[in-house]
Amino acid sequence: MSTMTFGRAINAGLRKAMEEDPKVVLMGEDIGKLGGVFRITDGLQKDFGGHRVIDTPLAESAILGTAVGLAYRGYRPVCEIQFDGFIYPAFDQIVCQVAKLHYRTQGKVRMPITIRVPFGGGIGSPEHHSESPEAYFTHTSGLRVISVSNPQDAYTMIQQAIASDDPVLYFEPKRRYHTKGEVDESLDLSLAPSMETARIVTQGTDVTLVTYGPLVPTARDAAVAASDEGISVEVIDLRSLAPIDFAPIEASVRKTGRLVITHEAAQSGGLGAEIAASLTERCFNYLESAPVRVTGFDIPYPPSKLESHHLPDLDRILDGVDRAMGRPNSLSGLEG
Amino acid sequence: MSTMTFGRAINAGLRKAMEEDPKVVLMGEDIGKLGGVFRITDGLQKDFGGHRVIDTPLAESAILGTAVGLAYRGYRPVCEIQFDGFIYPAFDQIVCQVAKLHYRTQGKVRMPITIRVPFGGGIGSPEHHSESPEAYFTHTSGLRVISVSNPQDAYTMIQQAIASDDPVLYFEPKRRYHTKGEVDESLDLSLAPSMETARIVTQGTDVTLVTYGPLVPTARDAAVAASDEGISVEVIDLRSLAPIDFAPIEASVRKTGRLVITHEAAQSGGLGAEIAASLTERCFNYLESAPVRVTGFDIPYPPSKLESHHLPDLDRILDGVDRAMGRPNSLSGLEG
Amino acid sequence: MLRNETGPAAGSRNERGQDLETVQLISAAGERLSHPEFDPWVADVTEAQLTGLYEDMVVIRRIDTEATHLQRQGELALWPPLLGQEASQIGSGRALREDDFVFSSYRENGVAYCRGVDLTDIIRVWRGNASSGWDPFEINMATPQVIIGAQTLHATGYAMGIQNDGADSAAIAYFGDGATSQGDVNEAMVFAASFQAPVIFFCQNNHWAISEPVGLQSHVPIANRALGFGIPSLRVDGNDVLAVLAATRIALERARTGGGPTFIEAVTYRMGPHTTADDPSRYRDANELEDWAAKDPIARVAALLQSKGLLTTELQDAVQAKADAVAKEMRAGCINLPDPAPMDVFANVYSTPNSWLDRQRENYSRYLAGFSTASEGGK
Amino acid sequence: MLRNETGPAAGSRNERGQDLETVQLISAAGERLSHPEFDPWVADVTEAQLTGLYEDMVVIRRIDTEATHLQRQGELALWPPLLGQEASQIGSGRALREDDFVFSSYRENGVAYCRGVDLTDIIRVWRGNASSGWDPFEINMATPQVIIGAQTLHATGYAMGIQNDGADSAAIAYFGDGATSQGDVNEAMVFAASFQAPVIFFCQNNHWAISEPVGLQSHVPIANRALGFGIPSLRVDGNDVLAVLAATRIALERARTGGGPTFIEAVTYRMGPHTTADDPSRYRDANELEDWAAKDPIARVAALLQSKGLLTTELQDAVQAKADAVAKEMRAGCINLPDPAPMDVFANVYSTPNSWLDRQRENYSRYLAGFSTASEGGK
Ligand SMILES: Cc1ncc(C[n+]2csc(CCOP(=O)(O)OP(=O)(O)O)c2C)c(N)n1
Ligand SMILES: Cc1ncc(C[n+]2csc(CCOP(=O)(O)OP(=O)(O)O)c2C)c(N)n1
Ligand SMILES: [Mg+2]
Ligand SMILES: [Mg+2]
Repeated sequence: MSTMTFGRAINAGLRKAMEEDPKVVLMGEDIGKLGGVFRITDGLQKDFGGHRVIDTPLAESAILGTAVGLAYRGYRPVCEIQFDGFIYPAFDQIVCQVAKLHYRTQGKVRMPITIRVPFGGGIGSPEHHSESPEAYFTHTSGLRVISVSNPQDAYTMIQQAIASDDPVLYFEPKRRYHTKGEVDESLDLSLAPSMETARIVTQGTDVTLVTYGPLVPTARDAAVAASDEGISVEVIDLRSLAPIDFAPIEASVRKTGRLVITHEAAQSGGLGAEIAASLTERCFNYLESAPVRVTGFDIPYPPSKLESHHLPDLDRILDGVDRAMGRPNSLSGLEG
Repeated sequence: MSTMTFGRAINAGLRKAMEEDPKVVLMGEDIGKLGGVFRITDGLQKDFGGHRVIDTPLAESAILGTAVGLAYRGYRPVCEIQFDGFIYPAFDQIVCQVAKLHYRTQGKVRMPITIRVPFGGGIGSPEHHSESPEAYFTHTSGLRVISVSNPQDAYTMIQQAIASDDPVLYFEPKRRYHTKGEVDESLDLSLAPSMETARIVTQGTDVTLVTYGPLVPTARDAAVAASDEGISVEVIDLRSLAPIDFAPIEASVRKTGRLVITHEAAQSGGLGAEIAASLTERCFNYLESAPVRVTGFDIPYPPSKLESHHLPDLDRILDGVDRAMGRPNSLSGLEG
Repeated sequence: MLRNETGPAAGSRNERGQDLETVQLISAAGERLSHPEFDPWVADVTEAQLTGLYEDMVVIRRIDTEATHLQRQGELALWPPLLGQEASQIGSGRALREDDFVFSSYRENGVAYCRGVDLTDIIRVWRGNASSGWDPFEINMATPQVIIGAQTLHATGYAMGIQNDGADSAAIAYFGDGATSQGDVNEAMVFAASFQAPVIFFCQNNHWAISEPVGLQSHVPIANRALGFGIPSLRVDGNDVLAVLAATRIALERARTGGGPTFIEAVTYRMGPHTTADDPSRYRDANELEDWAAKDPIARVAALLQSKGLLTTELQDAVQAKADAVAKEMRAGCINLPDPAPMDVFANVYSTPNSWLDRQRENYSRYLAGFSTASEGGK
Repeated sequence: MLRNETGPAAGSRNERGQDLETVQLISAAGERLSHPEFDPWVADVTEAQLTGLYEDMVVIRRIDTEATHLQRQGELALWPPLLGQEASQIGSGRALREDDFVFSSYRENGVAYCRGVDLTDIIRVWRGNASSGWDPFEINMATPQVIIGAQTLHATGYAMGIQNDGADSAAIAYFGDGATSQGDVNEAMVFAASFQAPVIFFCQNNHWAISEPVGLQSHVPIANRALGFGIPSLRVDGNDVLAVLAATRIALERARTGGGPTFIEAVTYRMGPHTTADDPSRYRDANELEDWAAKDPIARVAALLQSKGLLTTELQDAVQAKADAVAKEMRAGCINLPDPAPMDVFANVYSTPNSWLDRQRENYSRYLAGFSTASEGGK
């Protein structure tokens, strides 16, 4: 066990994966000498060389497109997208190639590509630096999408993503990079919980609160605050966003009868809609109230002085919990 | 009133818009002499000239990116994307520029850009020619998304889209291009129902069936078939996919207590999830069963010999209706 | 005046593209022209090999015609003809080594033939049976790419892999004149140049991108494009199988010896429609077709063989027999292709189980089963 | 050997980029060099105007320094310095006419200054108050573009609009050396060349894209790139304000007279970090900085003015006073900027009402109101 930051844990996971498999190569803008703008790849080019930690020209479509070619050649590319908002130039290669090549070639060609995306807001950055584009990818068949919320998961799940023969989008909550936590680097990957499983963070009996990535700590805090008011909240960290591990959520909702989902991405068409719809399908007769979504608004990411009004925070989550509980002191209007 | 095909109706609507506003320009691949691969722009270059019906080089990002520049200059560009599956190279320009410029410039710059996308399957085409990418855009704040299901709407709504000061994605169900219908070309645009309103296609009392674009006729047929079995289905054509006109759906579901949604796009994260989640929020106490989704599977669009197994058809919609009704003869497994 | 004033600084020589000669080794009339730089690269081509190239071209034209017939007869949903581009495809395809890797568009069925593809595999996609026909690793050729230009990046990435492996093979990307306008193709050149990857950019300029003439994509020769990326470029008569063979060999040799990427523009012509769904009479002049018919890639090799006394009746019969046999085999393969099974729709989306899809598969399987069990027909 | 053999066909002259001279009108030491093609384009520059260019450069450097201080003092979240690029920005910015339209990246605050931007508007974005600072139509300059290269297409489209309107103005796109690798920038050149649009591609090659040296993007001069698209290209010393002015005027004249697009590479250097968040010591050599410090764009004009006896104490004082006043005005504007109102978060997403957003706005407004009414503090 060692204590390390979130960012350091990803770095350690990358290093481990590179040590164990010479076919693992990292690609991206500024990931070499600089170690990436967030220093996640710090020191790796120095230790593994420029042919394994590849500083690429400034072109995201090419990063993903050449990763496809490298995968054809037997490599396992790990592509860094510098910020969430810069993934769109690569969208075509991700959606039409990375996601579909295994299907297209009837399983002959595998695409073990990992796409690392620092995502989400809360760091006071200008436009395009705080987006939550995960729903575009969870709706794209052929991809797997995961997000991590703590250093231990960051460390193990980056390795699991790289080990996956399917392409994986790995969403890193950038505002948590400096959070510290215990990481067991000796953990046997095959014994670690699969990256496809959800995790119960806090047990509870009144409301199920589902989230992922940056809002997991916020949700945990909300559960503590709610317990002061006598509401017992069960917090679930999705970890895998596509596919979602519905079983534990289903079990939880059957117990609590109430569901709140929170994410930073815009509400309409966001992942919350899928979770609400799927859980309603699975637990309709157990639900005491409609699933509640506490999310970012349907707006472009706002200027940083306004971001606190866009991002769900503890109060807004508690408000959502109140809504789910049908509590009259709920501050916001009840839907419907 | 004249009878014309769906495709012809779009053509007539484009012509009308071009006649009325010299700032309307069409842009796209092969839209000039050829009139587009579906002949939707047939004859327009001949009549309006190459500067208003612009055959562009083969680059979708550039089509949208130069449209942005033209919009800055006061033009109202109408961009044709040749097939649904070719919109992704333009994704960055659509999501980061077209959708966000009005917000970014605090309302100073308008983006009256219409993006015409022939979409959906059922025409026996190879990969990338039958996709339903609408959910990517309905989740993108700053865009409006509409889809048309009959020649009259095709005619009026393309004009409304072009007249909109906001960017509009106009999804054309390509397998219906040859469907004929009555079109009133004398209709005053300002009197026609707004492109943002949903339309009740068939009234009914037992189940609300929501769809849009290519599946509207299928849903109508399903309602007829269901009525033979004594089930009264209310079919609603969304017309606007973002924002969705929830009021009439809400009213319908409060009446029927049951909701079925059908679309061709993959289920997970599709528009059906948003509709199910929103209606559950709005009508939880009126719902007799969980909203049912009848959709394409979570797969890349399959080879054409298999597309009938991917696309929802009359039988699968009826099966969904059965599920919503809780009928024991439902062929598929009940969720949950 | 402006143009003149800024002439030299603006690099007017390249602006007009006058530098790049279009290399020809066989004239349209079938004469063998000499070219000091290219000749050495085809000096080893024996008469038998020349005859082989001729046969190849006849065979792939026959494949193309047969497939077009199959489409007209309703056996294929669509077919993208290569008519007119035989020399470009055979000249380049035959230059490749087995361990080179091809990334092509939808039109390179002649290249696939060179790679030894199973004939039935060629038409699987166009019959609608599968999203692709063959195992890329069996013939070292990726299956056809439909997204214009995307494959150029794949080829570049593959070449970066070759380089990392220290191998001396090469990757080759085939694409059209229209594709050169796509960002991906230009980014591929940036990466290839930056990493000096052993990749060949093989552009078949067939003068059309569906209805758009090449002049809409570029008013200077397409071969010029690569120079601005620091990639050497060759421009050859794409209807001249020897010139194409030589150019591809030059580029391959450069790739194998650490010389980095090469761009080849093969100037040819799409004699047919874009696909069987297209109607070129809407947008192109019949005269243009006639002009190009006079430059037919097969006729000129036939004339060359004739001048060498090699175009015997036996040869012609043998070649025709081969072509017919191939066409027959393909037709039989096509017609006998069993339809895919309904549940195949779910296969191979992922390489390991996926809970979302598994659930949908189970439900759909139960749904389908319902039709057979509910035989009295609830519906 | 290979390279030689294919030399001429491969257009080796351009491959090596030897053709393109880097034009200089003022040496690093401040001598006025003569250049037959460029001289006429700055022959009308009076001594007063030269002094004006000097002042402009001093002022924008002062703006830049002030903004960097503001960032260090916590008044700005971030700042992208232009230090070292003053000549590129002033030389080009001052060449423009009011009705020309600028599409820039985040670094062209000097160009914005030339356009007459309100000083407070420059820092709105970097203080986090707004997604952009000014009304593009008031100064005919789009607000800064963060997505690398995207604005080159906007400029090209705008220029197509100018053309359609029959106007004689031009659009100019500013972008960096790193941007040239993006598909969008290359597609912009395709469109600009195809339509002969009156657009200028103004590339400030400041040698770095964050931590990546320009050699990673291209191993040939960036100015070469445009030639392959059929776009004439000029390469100038980007630290030489007169050379930049001349080049931009040449390009503008071409644009105004139907001559189509021009590419300008201004060879300059980013003397500071990429942004205030960057630490260049991690990736670049201090010697490089020193070399470039000797080529300072302001110092050389000062030397030139000196040699002409124009650099009087009065002038220096006046320029300094102006710079200080501008800096003061900007600082005051910055510090006094009121925070945006919470509900502004919903403003201007659409130009007409949107039911989804209206509902969210109402709910959030009620939610916020709850905090003030529920004063005893439910939570
Ligand atoms: C990204 C994308 N946009 C548009 C298309 C539609 N399309 C298919 S082929 C084609 C023309 C291609 O022309 P070219 O590159 O010259 O190749 P050719 O067909 O002549 O071999 C177009 C526009 C596509 N397949 N992909
Ligand atoms: C599409 C995209 N990818 C990545 C980035 C992150 N990024 C911001 S500036 C920059 C370097 C740009 O370099 P250059 O074009 O040379 O301009 P300079 O900063 O030197 O002015 C990068 C990679 C971005 N803003 N947009
Ligand atoms: Mg072509
Ligand atoms: Mg730079």
